[in-house]
Amino acid sequence: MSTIRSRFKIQYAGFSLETDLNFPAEGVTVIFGRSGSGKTTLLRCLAGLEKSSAGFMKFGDAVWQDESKKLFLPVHRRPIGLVFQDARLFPHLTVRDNLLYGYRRTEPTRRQIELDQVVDLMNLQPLLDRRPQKLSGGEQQRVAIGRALLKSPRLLLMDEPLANLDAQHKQDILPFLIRLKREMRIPIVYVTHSLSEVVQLVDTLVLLENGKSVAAGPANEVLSRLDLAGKVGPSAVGSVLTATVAGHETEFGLTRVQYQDHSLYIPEQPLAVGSPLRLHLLAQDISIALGEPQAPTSILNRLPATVLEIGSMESKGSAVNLKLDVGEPILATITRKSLAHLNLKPGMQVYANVKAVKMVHEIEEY
Amino acid sequence: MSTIRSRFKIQYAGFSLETDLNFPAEGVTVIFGRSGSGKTTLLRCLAGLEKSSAGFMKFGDAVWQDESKKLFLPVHRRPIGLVFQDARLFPHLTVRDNLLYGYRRTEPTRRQIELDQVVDLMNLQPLLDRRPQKLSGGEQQRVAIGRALLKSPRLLLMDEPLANLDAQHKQDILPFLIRLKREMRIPIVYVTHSLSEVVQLVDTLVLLENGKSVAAGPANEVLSRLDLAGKVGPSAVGSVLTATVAGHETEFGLTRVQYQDHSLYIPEQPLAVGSPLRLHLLAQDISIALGEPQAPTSILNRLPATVLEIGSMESKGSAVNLKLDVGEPILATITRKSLAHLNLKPGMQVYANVKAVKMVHEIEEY
Amino acid sequence: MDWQPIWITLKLAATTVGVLLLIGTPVAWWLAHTKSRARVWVEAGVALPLVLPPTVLGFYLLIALGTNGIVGGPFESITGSSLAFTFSGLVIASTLYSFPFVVQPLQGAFEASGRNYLEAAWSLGASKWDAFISVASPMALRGYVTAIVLGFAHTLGEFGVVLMVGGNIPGQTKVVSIAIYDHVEALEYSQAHWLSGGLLLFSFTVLVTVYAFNRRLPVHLS
Amino acid sequence: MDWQPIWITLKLAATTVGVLLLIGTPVAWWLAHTKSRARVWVEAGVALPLVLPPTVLGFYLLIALGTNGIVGGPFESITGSSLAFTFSGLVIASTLYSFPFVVQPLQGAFEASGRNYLEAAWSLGASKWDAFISVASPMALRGYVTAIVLGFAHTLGEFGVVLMVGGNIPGQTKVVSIAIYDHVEALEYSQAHWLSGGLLLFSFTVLVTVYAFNRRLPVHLS
Amino acid sequence: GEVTVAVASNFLNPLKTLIQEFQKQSGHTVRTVSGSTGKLYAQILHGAPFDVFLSADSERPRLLEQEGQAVAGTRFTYARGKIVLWSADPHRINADGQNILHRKNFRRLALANPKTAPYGKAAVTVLKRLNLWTSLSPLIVQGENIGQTFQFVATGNAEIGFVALSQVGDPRLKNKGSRWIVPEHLYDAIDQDAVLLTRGESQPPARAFLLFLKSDPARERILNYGYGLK
Ligand SMILES: Nc1ncnc2c1ncn2[C@@H]1O[C@H](COP(=O)(O)OP(=O)(O)OP(=O)(O)O)[C@@H](O)[C@H]1O
Ligand SMILES: Nc1ncnc2c1ncn2[C@@H]1O[C@H](COP(=O)(O)OP(=O)(O)OP(=O)(O)O)[C@@H](O)[C@H]1O
Ligand SMILES: [Mg+2]
Ligand SMILES: [Mg+2]
Repeated sequence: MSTIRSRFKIQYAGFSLETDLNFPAEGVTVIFGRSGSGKTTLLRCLAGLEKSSAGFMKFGDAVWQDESKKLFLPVHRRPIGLVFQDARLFPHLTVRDNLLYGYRRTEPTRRQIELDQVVDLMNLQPLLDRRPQKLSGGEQQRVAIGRALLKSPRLLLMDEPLANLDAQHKQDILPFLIRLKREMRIPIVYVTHSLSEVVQLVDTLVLLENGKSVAAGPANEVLSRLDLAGKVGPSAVGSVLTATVAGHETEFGLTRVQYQDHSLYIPEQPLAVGSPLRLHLLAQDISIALGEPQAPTSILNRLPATVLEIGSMESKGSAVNLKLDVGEPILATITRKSLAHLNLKPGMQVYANVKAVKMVHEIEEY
Repeated sequence: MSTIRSRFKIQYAGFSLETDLNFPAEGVTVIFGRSGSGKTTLLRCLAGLEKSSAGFMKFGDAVWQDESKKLFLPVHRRPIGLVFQDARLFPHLTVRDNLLYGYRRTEPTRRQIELDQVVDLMNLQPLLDRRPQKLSGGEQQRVAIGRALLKSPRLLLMDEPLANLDAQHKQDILPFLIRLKREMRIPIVYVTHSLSEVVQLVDTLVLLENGKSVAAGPANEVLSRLDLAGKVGPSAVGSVLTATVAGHETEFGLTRVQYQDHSLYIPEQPLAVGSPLRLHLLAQDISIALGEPQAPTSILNRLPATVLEIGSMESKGSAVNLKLDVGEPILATITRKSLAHLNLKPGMQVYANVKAVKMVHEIEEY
Repeated sequence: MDWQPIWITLKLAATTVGVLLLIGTPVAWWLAHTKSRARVWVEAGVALPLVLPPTVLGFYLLIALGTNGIVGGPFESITGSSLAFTFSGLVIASTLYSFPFVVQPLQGAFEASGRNYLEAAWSLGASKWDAFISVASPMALRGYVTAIVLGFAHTLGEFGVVLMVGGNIPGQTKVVSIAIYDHVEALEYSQAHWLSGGLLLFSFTVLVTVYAFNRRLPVHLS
Repeated sequence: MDWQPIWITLKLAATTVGVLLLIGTPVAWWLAHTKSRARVWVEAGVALPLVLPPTVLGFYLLIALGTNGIVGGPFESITGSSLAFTFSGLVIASTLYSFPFVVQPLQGAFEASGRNYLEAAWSLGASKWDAFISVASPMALRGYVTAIVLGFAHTLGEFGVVLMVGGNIPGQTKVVSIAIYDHVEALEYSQAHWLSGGLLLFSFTVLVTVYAFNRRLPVHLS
Repeated sequence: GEVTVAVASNFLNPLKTLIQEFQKQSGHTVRTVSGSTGKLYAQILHGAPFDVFLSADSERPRLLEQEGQAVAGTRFTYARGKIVLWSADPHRINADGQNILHRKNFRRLALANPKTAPYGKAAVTVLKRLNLWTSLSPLIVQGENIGQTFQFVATGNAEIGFVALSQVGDPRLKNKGSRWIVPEHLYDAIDQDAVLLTRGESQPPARAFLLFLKSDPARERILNYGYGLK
């Protein structure tokens, strides 16, 4: 598999970035960390906007930077699309000309996307002839994303592109990012401080702390590491399962998927029966039962599971994380009182219940 | 009760704001709407940064603007604190001097908060001597909030102040905003596109659409209106219940509260037994069961409820909203399949199950 | 070496720059922020003194400031002393002539920093005046440096206007530029070279110092 | 009325502004973006021609550009024609003299727009040159307007240098400013008034037009 | 007492030596203000604080008299300008300077602006009387005043030029370059007049200075500087 290999070292007064990363040149790599942890700085290094003394970066087989050999591909020669944290729309151009700026600088044969498509997808029609400075914060950000896409980049670098967008616009844009990744097979490096925003997207996760990568790897693995649970925040701890489409219940707007021996329901997906598909389960959305419920409940999804490991009880607060085995390890967050009440121990057989509606935002097509 | 009365009319090419609002001059009023709906414009009108032709605004008994009488209190004479969507830190001042800018312009007798407090609360110590332009996006935003607070305003206006902050920093700052509101009794008008961010805070909710207020009133009422559910987004639909602290289970980090005849567990709160307290229940965190579970589960909270109303089935998608009566009306989101499966009808007796861990972020002290 | 012209020159340049800043700042501010339709007219008017040859401008100023002039006449009848051929007259003339060099950079700087930071200052309780002093001015510091440098240098080198209005009176209105000119005219080339060289060296030193200091200023708008 | 000086003046001003923009732009760009320590020296050097009285500057230029001068000598031996007393010589002299008025506003404009938008342009595939043309220049449009106005006006009004280097040759180097000056000296006041009035009116019209257009430009940085 | 003398630039250098002598004799101090005649004239009209005006022509003093800015009857010719064809090159001009004008083996001929400078006007007359005006006028470069004209020639930018004899008669330039002193019949006399200004009327030192200017030793010096006298 083709990868993006990079090594950077940047020194500021009071802050230093030192990373050595190797992540796949496909799918979405999320760089996650607290405010000030160096996410933007790392992204700028990848884009070629910061020259680090001992930098190295290789995209697939192409070496973009190797300071030991004095090699440095300048930004404009890198086939990247970059979305800045502040939108940086050109104030002297209309929205249309902003959008077309990179497009016009892309060889026609290399273009993979057209203005109309982007305008539709980003809902930009009413803005096309406006000036950027008269747009609202979220409108600006949508234009900035569109502008980067229209360059038909081979690598998309995005710095908190959705931070200023409302839930609805996020929901409008996310599927497009998913399609980008799937149809155009364009790898995305996505910086965010909010994992829940991208939990639908993430394949690889890099956790930054104080300029250092403290964890990096498949999102699945990183997210289900009990020791990191405290770092990613309650709304992100979770797991990724791979399942297959088993059928559709169109009357209810649901799709039935097969995971191991079990059927699960998720909101309807436009996928053929047999398609593979990934499910994101947030730890806090899973509840534990010791047996089958007698009375009917609204919870559709129930997986038999074995308790593998119980998280640290040291931390104060009411919650504790469990690692369960449902074929693969998944995480569940429950109260310590429930832990005591259910008297859970490693090795016990339990049921993990997941509300199907909660999977609306945690679903990703493959 | 003292209120903030306002009426504005602003006309831009392609957009017009027209609002007539009356909300309490205490607690947190959230102005919520999609990107481009006019939130920032409304906030600017309240601050006195936009002069609208037929504007009117009254804060408690003080008339700040009445264009019919040519009355307009200039921005700097209004006792407001304003946090801009872009931080707008003064580039020629250090972080410390930025923080102290408003403080120094506040009469000593009117000061309610000191630099040290704000520095502690916003975690700004390492930044004090830095220049704003070298701060990361989130760092800038924290300084901007601190700067506005240090003016000891009588009304705090915030434009998406947390959009650039990570979950941890949000969690650090939110309790402080709650304390602001409670201890300093300072009313806050808070603009956001993400209701879940402020669901802990909100007392009054104003829903903007296309420059018009489509709903305004106590958050409780607005949020539990079934017809608005589609507008506020799945992560915000919910309800607010008032309960009383009944006891603490410190060993589990839990507090037991009494709601009507029922006991509920929430993460431990530093409140005396008997204190009143509000609970936020998100509709999507509630599952429905027709009877008591036989097998023990990790769900601690269970409320008997009567189905009041079933939301529109027209919308496509898998989810449907129910209005339940648990003494007060609350909303629950379930799949349409579950609705059919459980054969729910108005008037049926059911149980509403709520995971306690899910209440961590939905709790607010009164 | 005759130090008097040097002293007078420095005094003139410093006074002129002072007056220019005092008058130029509000004008530049107004130009940067107004939406009035009068704006372009004022803007054009400010640049206008540049267009006339200095001697000709000086000639008209002489007429205006002289004993019978529309400015000089009333001034003389009130104060008893004339404006033409005095240091005050020189200051007025230089101010007019160097006006655009001060207004333009200031206006540019004020426009560049825009309204956003002012809004922030107002919201923090600063009156318009306070916000101007504590936010707009320091943010326009580089504009001020440019304005001062251009204004000062231009006044140093000024000649035609000064010669006409000032009358080249030793000890009163004879400035370095005229002194150099006189030396050249009088074929005293070596004195001219020395004086020119000195002026250049002095100016260069001042300029380098100013710019080096300016470099260290923390204000960059982006 | 003698139109020749007017025509020459306009030609001189236009050519000079053209040359100034051509040379001034890279210098201003370099000054705005370099971190080199040489910067302050260049910055000071740019402002230096301002300091000398025009006639004196003209005198030194005459020496430098003349048949035996360090510039004029080589030029003459290569091209066979001299620089002094020619239109080319005037352009060189005016360029030098008006240089700071073009560099300073451009530098200010380039500094104000900063690196951020350039980074955006690069990331969208624009080379440094392309980004300069398509982003930095249009964003600095107001700086360009100021530079052109100051440069043009200053050349119009230029006199001392032009007189010295140009030799006042009718049809070649006799510009309006000299013509007005001649009228004043020759006591032909009414001609002087007419010519000055015409120059002012023309310039004012041009300036108002330029500024009105400038006003309508969409570029504001904030 | 003190006296301020406004003097046409071409006479500044001779005046300086005259002043030294006058100050020694009388104990008065003299301040000089030099400039072009046109400029000084305009300034006097508008109230310049000058006591005595030494013009480069006779017309401006006459006009001042008419306009009441000068004391009637005090005007007299203090010097008569002579023009010389001069080159910085010691070999360019031989005894009969007309040759070079006829042969035209030069590229630039400098003279002062005939409109504003009396020496320029005289130079034009010379060319006209020699019937060279039409053929030479394309080669002419004009200095704004006689000082600038001199610089054109002194720097070699104009090979030859008509300048004031007083300029090349300056002791510091004695015998530099080559010259042809233009015969006086080829141009009308350049009478440089002095006049007492109304401001100096009540000032004895001003009158004393004018008297001194008429004295023999002063006239001698003026002649030495290359001026003629009436
Ligand atoms: N040019 C600079 N000079 C000095 N320090 C800098 C510079 N740029 C960034 N920093 C510092 O480096 C650290 C990392 O900054 P960076 O912008 O990469 O953070 P981030 O993770 O993107 O944060 P955020 O989520 O708030 O945007 C911060 O502490 C910041 O103050
Ligand atoms: N000065 C202006 N001139 C013209 N149109 C403007 C101006 N300011 C805002 N608008 C337009 O008014 C609308 C409302 O803008 P506003 O900034 O209030 O939106 P918002 O709700 O704050 O959006 P966001 O969440 O994206 O910040 C937008 O369509 C915007 O383009
Ligand atoms: Mg960042
Ligand atoms: Mg907004």
